[in-house]
Amino acid sequence: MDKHEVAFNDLIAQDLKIEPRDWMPEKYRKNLIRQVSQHAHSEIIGMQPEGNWLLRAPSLRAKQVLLAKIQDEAGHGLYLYSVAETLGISRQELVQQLHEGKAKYSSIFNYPTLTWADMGAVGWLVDGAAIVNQVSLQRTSYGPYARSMVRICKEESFHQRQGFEIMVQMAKGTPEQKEMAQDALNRFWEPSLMMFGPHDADSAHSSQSMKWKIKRESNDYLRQKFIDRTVPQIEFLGLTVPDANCKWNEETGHYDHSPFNWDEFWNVVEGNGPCNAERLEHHKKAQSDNAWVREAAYAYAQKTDISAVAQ
Amino acid sequence: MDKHEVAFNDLIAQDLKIEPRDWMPEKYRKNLIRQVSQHAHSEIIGMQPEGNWLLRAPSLRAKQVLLAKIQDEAGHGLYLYSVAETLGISRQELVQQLHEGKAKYSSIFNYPTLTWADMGAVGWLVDGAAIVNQVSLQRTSYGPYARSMVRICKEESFHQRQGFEIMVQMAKGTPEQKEMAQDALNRFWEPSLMMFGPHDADSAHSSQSMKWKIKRESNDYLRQKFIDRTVPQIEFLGLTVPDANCKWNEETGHYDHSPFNWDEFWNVVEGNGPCNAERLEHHKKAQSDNAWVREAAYAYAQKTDISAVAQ
Amino acid sequence: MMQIKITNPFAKFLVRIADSEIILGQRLAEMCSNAPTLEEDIALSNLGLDCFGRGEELMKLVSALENNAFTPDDCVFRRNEREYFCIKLVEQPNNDFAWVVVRQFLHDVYVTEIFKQLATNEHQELAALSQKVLKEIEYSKMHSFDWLVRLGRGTEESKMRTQNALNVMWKYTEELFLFDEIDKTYLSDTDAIAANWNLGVNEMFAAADLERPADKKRHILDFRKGFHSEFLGLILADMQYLPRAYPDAKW
Amino acid sequence: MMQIKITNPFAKFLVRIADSEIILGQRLAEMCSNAPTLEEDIALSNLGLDCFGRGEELMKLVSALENNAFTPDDCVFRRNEREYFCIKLVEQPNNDFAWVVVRQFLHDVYVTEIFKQLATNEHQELAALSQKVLKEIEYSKMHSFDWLVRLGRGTEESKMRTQNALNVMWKYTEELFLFDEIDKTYLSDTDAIAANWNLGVNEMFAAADLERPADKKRHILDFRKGFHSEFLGLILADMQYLPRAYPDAKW
Repeated sequence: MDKHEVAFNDLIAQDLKIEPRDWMPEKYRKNLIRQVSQHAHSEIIGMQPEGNWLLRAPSLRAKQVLLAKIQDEAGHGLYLYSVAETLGISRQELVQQLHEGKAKYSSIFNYPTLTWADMGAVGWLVDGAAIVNQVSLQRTSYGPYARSMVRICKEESFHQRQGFEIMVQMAKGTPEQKEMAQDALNRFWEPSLMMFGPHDADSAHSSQSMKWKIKRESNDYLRQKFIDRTVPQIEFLGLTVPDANCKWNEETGHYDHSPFNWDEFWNVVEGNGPCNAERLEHHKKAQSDNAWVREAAYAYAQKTDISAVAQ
Repeated sequence: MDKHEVAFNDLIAQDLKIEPRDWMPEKYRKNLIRQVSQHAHSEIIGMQPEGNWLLRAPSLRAKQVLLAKIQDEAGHGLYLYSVAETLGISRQELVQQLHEGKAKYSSIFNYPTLTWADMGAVGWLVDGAAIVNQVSLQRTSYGPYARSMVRICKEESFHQRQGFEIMVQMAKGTPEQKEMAQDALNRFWEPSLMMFGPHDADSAHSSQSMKWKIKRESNDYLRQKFIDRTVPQIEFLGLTVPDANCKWNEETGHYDHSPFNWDEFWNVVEGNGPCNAERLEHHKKAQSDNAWVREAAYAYAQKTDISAVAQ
Repeated sequence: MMQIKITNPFAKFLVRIADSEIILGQRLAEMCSNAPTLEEDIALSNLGLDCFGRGEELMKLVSALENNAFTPDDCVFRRNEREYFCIKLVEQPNNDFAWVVVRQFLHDVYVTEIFKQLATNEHQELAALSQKVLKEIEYSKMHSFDWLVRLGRGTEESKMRTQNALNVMWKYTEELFLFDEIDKTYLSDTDAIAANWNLGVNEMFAAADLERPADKKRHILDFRKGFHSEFLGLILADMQYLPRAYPDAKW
Repeated sequence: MMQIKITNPFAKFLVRIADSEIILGQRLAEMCSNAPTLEEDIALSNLGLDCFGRGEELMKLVSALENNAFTPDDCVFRRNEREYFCIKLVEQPNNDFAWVVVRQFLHDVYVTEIFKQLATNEHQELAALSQKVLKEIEYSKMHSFDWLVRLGRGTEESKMRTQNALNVMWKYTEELFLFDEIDKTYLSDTDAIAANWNLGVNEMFAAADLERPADKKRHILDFRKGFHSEFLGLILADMQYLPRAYPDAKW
């Protein structure tokens, strides 16, 4: 083990942060790029299912809250791309990996948003699940990523509250609204629990990531934490947990749950979900339709540089 | 005067039809091409203001009636293009003239359709005015055009009845519906009267066209006929004629009307109306977006021709 | 707010077909004044009119089976996204003309098989309607088949666009054959539907020199439970605007 | 059916501006996840949020002037095409990014002049709001100006697209200055608005090397009387769908 590696291991052992200038093992770097870029792409692709209801938001307030939320997601994406850039990869490369299907994003965004209540469910459950994960990542070993998590978590918990507010409004509203709220919960419950990833025993990257303190808590631990926090909220809403086996277990001190449909999970991860093709195509189209704008901006910058030199 | 011209004048004088195989003066041919192509383009561009409400038609019946009507207009356009083709000009040339702004279409289609009641007003007033004109053209001197008018008039009067039906439904409906009906009448009344063209004294092509019996009745005569027929229908609907001077005149035996806003008319004719640019752009876009389809069909036809020869 | 819940199993079965035809009609209506030629504009309007026509007839049967608790128009204009039961294939947009004909053909081959079996249904009216519909669909299928051959064997570009439309929309063909108990009650032989559909599309692939996309296991949420692509909600927003905005008006 | 008729002249004046901002906001919201870069996506969302924000504030004033007979949301979500009074410019679609920035700039220069005059209005709340809005618009105007320079002086293609967007949308600038009695009551100097607007756009034409389209006499039906392009109805169908479909619901 060379002295760099010793120093690196030492920093990790002492719970200190790895910074961009520090030496790091190539696998650590790659592992981080994979995770950060997946996180960044999730923010960006996540704009679409919510954007789907932006023009139909049913009040001025709802419209502004939703637009601000999606804007925050773009901001998070931007922030996270720049974290990835500190690891030596450009935004352009990252986007190319996304377009080529080499980089993933959170599979939940491949589900369609079918009613306005989904804007509630996405904020409450999807952002809620994300936060549980992200809070634990505030202690991740890579400095820029940890710091980005601190900032992002603040905004995300704001989003989650706003999502929950929509759920309250719907669940306490007209019978049709309550029906929509329950339906949204039914559709997003299991997929949001699967967001935490495979069970610990089946998680490919987990053990090395835990050793390097990129990851600070196990998938199952975080998932259980989220379930335990969310079930009482469902009860508060007067809605029904869409899992008959989800009951408080005195012995474990946790809520039980049914086994998940991992076939579905992997199927969607592999690109065969309801909206995978549409999400990617939307992103590609926005890029290609606007290629002429980026070219124009580049050409203009070139011209003005030249004239600056000429003066 | 050569023998051809004598024979031609003779046919006209005897109220017989000129047929494609017959000799005709170049100016007669040009005049007819102008008129028939303007008529054809009007059918085609006229599909757009109604198409604007097709996806929003408020009942299954309304949707089918409207779609069938627009389809008829496409059919009329097709028929009239083929009449023009008998005069030695291709559909492609005609469309090119339209796109270059050399050929006109009825100026009324440059007005937007702003509410569902406009579907009533367009059918009742615009098709109504067209019929009055077209009935007189059943006696036009060019045989193919005269025969096309017979067939087209039948369908148009059907359209007019359907338009009137919508007006009845709206005018006898809820207060909002009645308001929409009156508003549509207000907007389409004067433009539909101006559809008959300038007053006889100001009509550029009229006198020669009347001599050649291309045109059989004067603009003002036809306009008055339409007014006299339509005012009682407005009263039947319980709506108000949007012209305070429109009263029955015992002396003339006709309804009076206020002077028209010919400035507006010419302004719209010259391309400066509410939707001129949009209508033309829509037509061009449909052509250019689908160029690859026409190329494919052509390429396929070429290939299959060649293989037929090879066999 | 009128609540429209369809509970009769036969009505549930029929409304799936009715909804599919109406949404396809809506997509075809979008093509009005946007087709490659005037002749094709007229042809697409014909297909659209047929869709609305049979959609309405089927909706009358649905309405009757539900004791006329709602009219066919109520059923079309007052149900929300989750209460619609159309196949996702017909929701797909008119991205270009290839999408229009690919969607049409895949649909036509499918509903041919459905209506063939319904043509001998013991419900007399439905049987008679199905016999009439079969003639319409036969025309539509020939029309879209012809176009696919021309596009598939036309130019490089037309081939590429058509293959692309096929690749994208293929994903929505899987659910067509995931028949549930309701389907199996009213269709005499659901296995034959998949088999004949495969024969039909394979014939087209050969004739049009197009490649059959790979069949994969997918998870796209079954239309029979009211799961849709995000396109449906936007279609309904336009389609239902007036009856929703003026609930007391008659049209 | 709630009927929303605005009768107070001051409210009539304000609703024109409010409607314009909200419809422009809606168009900007359409760009969400469709901008040329992530940075621009964020910038356009900002502009959209500002539009909705000031639209809402103005609508509160309108509502108050009409004795709270309706809420700002009612006003936005329950008026039909003919009851809207936005300028037609903001209804124009996002055909490409040049349309977005051209529309924005022409709008920004116009409302700058409007809000400058309202910033000293005797209505305290309106004056304060206008002062705040002026800062937002200043940012927006710089942003669209910068883009126009980059597009006008970028590539052949960007110049062509931008000039085209200008040529098409220029048609909707004429009506901005056809002030009626209501405008003249609440604006201190309507002549100055046209004069300053012309200075502003001419400065942009020079900086961006774009050609000023010809001014013509036109007949495009005045927005002050609720005349619109056909785009507005389609915008409203989406925007109002939910409140129209569920009239008893609170959101």
